[in-house]
Amino acid sequence: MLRRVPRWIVAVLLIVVIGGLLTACGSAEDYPQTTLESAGPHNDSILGVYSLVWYGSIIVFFLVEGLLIFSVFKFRGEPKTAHGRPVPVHGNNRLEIIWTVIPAIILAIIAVPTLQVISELSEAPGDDAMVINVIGHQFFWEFQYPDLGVNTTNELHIPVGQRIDLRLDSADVIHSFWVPQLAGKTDAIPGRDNRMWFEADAPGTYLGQCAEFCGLAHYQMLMTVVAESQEDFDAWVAEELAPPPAEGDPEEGLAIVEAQCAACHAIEGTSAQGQVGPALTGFANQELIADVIENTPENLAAWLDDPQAIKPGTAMPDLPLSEADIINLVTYLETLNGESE
Amino acid sequence: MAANHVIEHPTSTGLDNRKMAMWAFLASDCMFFGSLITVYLVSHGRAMVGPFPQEIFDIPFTSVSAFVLLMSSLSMVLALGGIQRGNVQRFRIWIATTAVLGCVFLGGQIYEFTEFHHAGLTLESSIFGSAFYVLTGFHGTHVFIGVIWLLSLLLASFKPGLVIREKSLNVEMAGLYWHFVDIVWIVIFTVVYLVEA
Amino acid sequence: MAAEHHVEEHHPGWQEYVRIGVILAVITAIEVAIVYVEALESVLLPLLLTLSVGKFVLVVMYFMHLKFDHKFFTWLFLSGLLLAVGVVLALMAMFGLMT
Amino acid sequence: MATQVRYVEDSTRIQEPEAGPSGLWSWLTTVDHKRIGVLYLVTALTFFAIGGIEALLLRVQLSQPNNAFVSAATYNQLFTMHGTTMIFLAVMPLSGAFFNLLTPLMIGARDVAFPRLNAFSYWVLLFGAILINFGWIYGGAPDAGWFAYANLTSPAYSPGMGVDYWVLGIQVLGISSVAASFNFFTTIVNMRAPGMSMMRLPVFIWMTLITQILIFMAFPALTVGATLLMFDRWFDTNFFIVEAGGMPLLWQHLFWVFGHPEVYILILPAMGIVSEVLQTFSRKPLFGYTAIVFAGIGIAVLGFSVWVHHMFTTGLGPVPNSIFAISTMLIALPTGVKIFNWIGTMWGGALWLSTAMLFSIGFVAMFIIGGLSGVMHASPPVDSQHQDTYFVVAHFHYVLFGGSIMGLFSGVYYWWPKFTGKLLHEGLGKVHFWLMLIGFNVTFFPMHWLGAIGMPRRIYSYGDGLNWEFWNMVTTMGSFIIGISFIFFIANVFITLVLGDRAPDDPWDAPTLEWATTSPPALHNFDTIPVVKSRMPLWTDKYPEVYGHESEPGEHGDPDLPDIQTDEVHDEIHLPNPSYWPLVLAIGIVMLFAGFIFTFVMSFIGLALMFISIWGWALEPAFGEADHA
Repeated sequence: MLRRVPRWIVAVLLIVVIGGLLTACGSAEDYPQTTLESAGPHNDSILGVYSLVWYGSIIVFFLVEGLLIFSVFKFRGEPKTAHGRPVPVHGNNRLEIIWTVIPAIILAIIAVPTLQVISELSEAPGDDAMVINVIGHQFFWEFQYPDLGVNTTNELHIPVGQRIDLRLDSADVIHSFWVPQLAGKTDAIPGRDNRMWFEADAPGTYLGQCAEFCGLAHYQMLMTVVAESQEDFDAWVAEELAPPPAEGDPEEGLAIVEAQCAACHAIEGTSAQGQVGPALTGFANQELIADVIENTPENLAAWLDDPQAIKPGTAMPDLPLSEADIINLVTYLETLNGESE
Repeated sequence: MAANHVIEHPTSTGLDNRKMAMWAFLASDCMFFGSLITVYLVSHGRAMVGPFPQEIFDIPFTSVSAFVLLMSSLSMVLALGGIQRGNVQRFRIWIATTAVLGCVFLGGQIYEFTEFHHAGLTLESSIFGSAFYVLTGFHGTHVFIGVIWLLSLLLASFKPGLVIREKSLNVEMAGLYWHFVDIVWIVIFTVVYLVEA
Repeated sequence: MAAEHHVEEHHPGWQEYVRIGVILAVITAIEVAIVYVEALESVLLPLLLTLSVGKFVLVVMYFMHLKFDHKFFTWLFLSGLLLAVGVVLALMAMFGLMT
Repeated sequence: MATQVRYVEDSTRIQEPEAGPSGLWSWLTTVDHKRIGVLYLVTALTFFAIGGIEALLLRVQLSQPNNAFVSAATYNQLFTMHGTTMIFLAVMPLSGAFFNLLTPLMIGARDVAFPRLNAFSYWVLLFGAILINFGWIYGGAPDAGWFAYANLTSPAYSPGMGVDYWVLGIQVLGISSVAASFNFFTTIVNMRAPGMSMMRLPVFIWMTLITQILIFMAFPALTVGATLLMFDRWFDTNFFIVEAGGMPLLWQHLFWVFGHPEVYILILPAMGIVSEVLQTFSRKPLFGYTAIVFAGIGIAVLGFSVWVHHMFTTGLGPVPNSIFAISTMLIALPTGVKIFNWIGTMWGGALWLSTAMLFSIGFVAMFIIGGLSGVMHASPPVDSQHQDTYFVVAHFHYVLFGGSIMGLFSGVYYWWPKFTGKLLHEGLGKVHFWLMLIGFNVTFFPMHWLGAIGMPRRIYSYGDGLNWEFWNMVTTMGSFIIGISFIFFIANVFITLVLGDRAPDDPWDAPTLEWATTSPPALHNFDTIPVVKSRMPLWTDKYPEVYGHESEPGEHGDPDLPDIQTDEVHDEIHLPNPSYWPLVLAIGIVMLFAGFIFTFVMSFIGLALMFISIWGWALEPAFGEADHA
């Protein structure tokens, strides 16, 4: 008897148990993009409902699947009645009512906190929140700090404990802004002003990425949120606002390439492996930039500053690069003679 | 579907199969035009360049068009009444009238489109233009198909045995379609033209 | 098939059709007229909608014979119609046109 | 024991089927619902295999981080076409195969209401399927996702031809579905055998009826959306062009007004199949027939009021999100009612665990999981984390694969003997079932977890610092187990067609009308149109001592429809004539659409063909002269 039981219970149970165990140990250290660990009040609210439905589902799952499997095993085989057919039962109104009402009660239990959290999360973040404009581009994120005059790409710095008021927009197609540990996602839709807020409880680096399919290099539209103490944040702002250095730093340039150009370009020996634009491995040996102008440092700087002005219609986006960024980039790109380091 | 047979398969409900399918089609077409009207309503106000609706709609002219289409519905029931009483002559007169009124409506629409085009409203000029032409254009296409249907019936009535009293359902089907196209225009005339003016 | 052709072939005569036609024409005339009456501007929208619903119902009931036909057709058509109206209203609300 | 088929007394009669006309021409001009059903079945299974291969390629690409098994561009085409193929070319036509094969037989009719329209629907489907796949050969396959969100699909962001194929193909497929839906709707309402009142209809027929209504109510929204997109792409209109005031969100609304009912279009037929199979193999009438029927109606009605739950993250605001969250949760109630009634059907029964029954039980088991995860993201805050992640991918595969596909395979095993006259091998069938069930869970259960740890869908590749690689590898292996299970099915089909046992008329001791005729059924389905006196006509006949009281006239009947005596039924058999006009009309329509891509001359030829074939269609006699002489 027992030998016949397990086959498909085992299959289902094993998977459920393994899945359940893993759920229990899904720490943010192991899984930097996890939704199950919260780093701020926005995701705290979500996790309140999330854990309710999660555990509720697991309980209902075991009850209903258990009932199903039990009835399969109990009633399999030949009929045991005298007339050779199981007793025909057409239904039972009381049972029908019970199994409609009980789920209705369960749903009501889920609905109440759901509605609370919806209204909680839709409240405006208040006047003392820091406004940041988030602009989705194919295929990078632009962050503007209008009060500070700072623009960054793919890397968002925020002070810990400060509520951030995000204004989402898109320069081209629909993107979705998502940093799981901090908040659920909100779409960045062209021509539509969406807002959301979040706040980080503790310093740290939180990963996120575009969640709405936006084209060829959608998968590389990654971002990092760096939450830091107010002092560190102020220091970072000061650095961003500092005048451009006279001489570029190739290390800085490489960092910019890996953060901002990697979605589209590939350079051997670096993490940049994009396939959308031309590979830049031997860029310094190239005669022309974008097949139109001579490859000189001045031209390269002008190209990076405003590609459309040099080659209208080019797929190369106008990245929000500071002057310092451009100098660093030029310095780095001029070192690319085709030999990987 | 006009065929040489007069077999009426008995049905479970006693209702004719084709009529059943026709009403299902009309219910479905409600969703089609409902969606198109929605698109117009939510889009047209977002036009960034003119001409804007108030500037170019010519209410008296369109009212005449609407009136013509309305009257074609009347002539359509009269045509149906004719064939149901076995009066092919009367059927021919009224079905031809209906087709002519339909053509007048289409002519009006072509004139209106031309005028608007001269005023600078095109499919690509603004979202109002896109939504307006697509909505009224699809309605016009429905009218056009209807006119061809009516003319086909008229033509078929000269061949013996095709359009006869026993097969008045063939005419009734065309009628249901035609009236539906008319009521769609009743809605469009109000929510697109009159409300804007 | 037992109930075959129990649905009466009740069709209004041509006088009735013409009468409906005249009513439809009159309503259209009223619609166009009130657009130009400035005093009615505040109630124009509901007024126009009511009048066109009236026209709509007349055509469907009489010219399309729903009044005399099997109720099944009425329900079938009404389900499509109400669904369409529901979608129109819901989308207008969500695109902020109802405020 | 496992492979033994029980033959029931009285039903071992094996008749040689009368040979119908054969040859290619007879298939091209056929209007017989059974042959058209076979065409649907073969087409659907072929595209199921193609969609499956696409899925396997996707899984190989994702099996390890930073992989480059296919290019990003190919990957995007593959996932777009995997979704489109599975939904429009595999699951819907597979359901369509059952609508065709079964509807007339189960309601006791000789054919559908409009046999030529039926042939037309099939040819349009086939040509639409070819059109939408044509990009693989010429110009690039669609690559903007199966829901083709504007404005990524605008000419500026999708300049290639892929989206053109998609937008035209989808409209052509819509024509096919909607034409078929009018047909089956009319057939079920109007063509029932005497005594077959609405509340005596088999549940599969009820679900078919509801599905048809959903199809013809929901598809127009998609048609309008696709038309706007088409105009944007060819005639420079501004519907989704943001710079001119266009609204990408409008596309999402139109798409999901269609798209959510579409989910029920995909699942309700499978639910109907499962209801039939559970009843037959529990050897016990369906528990709560009325509740199951009304739950189906409830699902259909509510299905139109939940579309915004696909758009919870688009920032519509708290009010729409709250309203649509509640309506979405409400759908769980009728769905739950169905699940409990299925369990109630098995309770106290005598379960015969045939392959078909196993697939149906598998359906219920897997659908419970899909339903529960569905309730989870009915809550917008939870959805804001789940949306566009692998959690959602897991969810809808539990509904559409663990649900629809399992249910449809259950139907294949159940009705196969009826239509081929051959029994599928039970042993191979059970291997198919267990491999598929295990492979399915190994593939899709881990996806819940992958979504929870932040893996978005539709990504070509991922880095290695995220710890996604292990479960992706497991998932990929699972997908190959599913692939292998399908090979067992194909082998089963070919082996049994050649070597298999002849099927008796009623191998499963089933209660519904289709088992009252021969296997395969004669061209005219029934020698005498049956008179139906209960919901389980074969059982009440065979086991009067158990079900005798069921056939009391009027007990479950529609008061309008008293039982009719057999002698009133005249069996003058009118069979529809074969016709080539459906095929020509279908060619015309597809040329009209394809002309947008290739050359407008093609469109004009298509229009001309359409015009001619509609005339030819209208003037040709639908029924043979000899028949009503």
